[in-house]
Amino acid sequence: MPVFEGPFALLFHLIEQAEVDICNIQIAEITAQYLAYLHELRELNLDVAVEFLVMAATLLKLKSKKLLPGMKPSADEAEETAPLISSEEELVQRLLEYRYFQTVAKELRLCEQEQKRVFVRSPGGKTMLVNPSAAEAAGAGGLSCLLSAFQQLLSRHEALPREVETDELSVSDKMKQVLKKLAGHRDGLDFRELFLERPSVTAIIVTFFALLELIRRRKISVWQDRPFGLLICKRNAF
Amino acid sequence: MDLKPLLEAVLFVAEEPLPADKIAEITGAAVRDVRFCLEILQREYQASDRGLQVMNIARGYQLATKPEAAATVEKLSREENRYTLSQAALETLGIIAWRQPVTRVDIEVIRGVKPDGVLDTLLKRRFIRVVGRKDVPGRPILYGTTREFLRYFGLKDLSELPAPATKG
Amino acid sequence: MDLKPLLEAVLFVAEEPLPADKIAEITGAAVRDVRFCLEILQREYQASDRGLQVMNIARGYQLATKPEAAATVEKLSREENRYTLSQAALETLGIIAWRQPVTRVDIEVIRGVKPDGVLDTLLKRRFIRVVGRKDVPGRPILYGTTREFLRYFGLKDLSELPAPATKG
Repeated sequence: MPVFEGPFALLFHLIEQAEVDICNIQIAEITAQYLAYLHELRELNLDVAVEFLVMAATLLKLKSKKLLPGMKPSADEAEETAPLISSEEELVQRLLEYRYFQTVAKELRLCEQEQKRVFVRSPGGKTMLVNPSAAEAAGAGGLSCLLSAFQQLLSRHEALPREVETDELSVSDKMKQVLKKLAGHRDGLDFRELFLERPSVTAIIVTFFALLELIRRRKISVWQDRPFGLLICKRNAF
Repeated sequence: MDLKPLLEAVLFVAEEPLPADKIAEITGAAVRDVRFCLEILQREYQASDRGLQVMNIARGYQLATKPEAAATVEKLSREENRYTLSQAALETLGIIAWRQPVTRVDIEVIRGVKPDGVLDTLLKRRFIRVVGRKDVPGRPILYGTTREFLRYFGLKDLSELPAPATKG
Repeated sequence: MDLKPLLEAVLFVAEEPLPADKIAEITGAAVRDVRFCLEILQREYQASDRGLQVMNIARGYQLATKPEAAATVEKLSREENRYTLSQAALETLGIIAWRQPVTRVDIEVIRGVKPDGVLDTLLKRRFIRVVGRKDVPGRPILYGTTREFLRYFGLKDLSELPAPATKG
């Protein structure tokens, strides 16, 4: 059972299978095949996306319009939704446009592949540099405020009694953990929240390096709401 | 140091394509001289005994390896480079690039699918950006492509967009 | 592509100094040929109209900008915050570099402070590594410096470490 991203992709597949030109499609035939496919999906208990159903209704309407030429399409279309297809010519037009952008996508894929064969120096590769764009996003002195916050945290920690260091996480584990934690806070999270459970010095450093690495990889942004204010970490959700 | 070697060093250090005027600003040279030297540099690197090239992409200049070195250089680079865009993302990006500025609905009309998730991905990857709002009821957001889009696909500017074979 | 341009591309992309045998492995060429071509490349880049150089550091080769370009290149990377090592980290690193292999207690005796946090930092930054355990009761961990340490400070190997004035 092939999977189609949208109704146009499915229609296209059906037209290609029937080996007819887009301009000469038989609406009754294509509608029957289209509905048969949706029926099969239902039989397999697969979800049918609403776009497919809308297209099914449109096809049925176009078919009946052909039988009853006097019928007009309904004009009450909501502002933020795509207008419905109201004639066979329009359907053909849409299919042609869809095909056009399929070829555009192919061209872009070629460009992408060609570009994948060309390598530039990776940001921060040579010396451990922080991404300038990440630093910009972090606001003036984003990294330096991260550093000073970190040092404060460490000095506060030194005032506490030492703990036995157990099951330390690696930086990459910590990165995953931080990302997971930030995922639940779309507006950002106070930097100190990441160090709540009175961690060992190693854990603080691991978390800190995890943050630096995440900034470098543009996975998160760090900024201050005002000078000497709270340090906020936010996930960039790629 | 002369301007040409200086430009070579600057391009080496830059992390993204640098426009000529930005290079002029950094080096303190005239934009015209910068362009002239960059062209010489570009030609020198074209020689077959050189492994790098001065690319002219995203309205800037960038030093990069030649495609012929890909198979070898690949072994050194991180896996991220192998990540490619999904078909849906490419189609949506194609519509935005060729028809910009476009609204969400414009894209939906062409693709037959709501583009919400894909638009988010493209925005996050900085391939597209909000360029304004359309002057119709509801004032929907208009999207356009970015320099990062040009850079990713190795295009100099929008006029370089390849024309698809059939125009439908 | 010939070996020399290939080496140029490989050095360009590499994120750290590459030893000749590693380059040979990547390119599939003989180590002897790699060394030969690298030397030619190195000499070509020495020309005054080139802004880059092939450096021979940390037992490997690395492409880098020439010192004469530093002032200009700095302007470009001004925004690119460098991590700087803290005084404590530098002191600790110094002790490890000159006295390696050393234990935690060796460092504490010299600096008068427990080096735990600093050691962790240096380990994470890959400036130091565990080189073994000392054959005394408790078998404490022994630390030594890494290639990353050499690279960071631009040293070819440990013998290039300047002799400290006082050995105390």
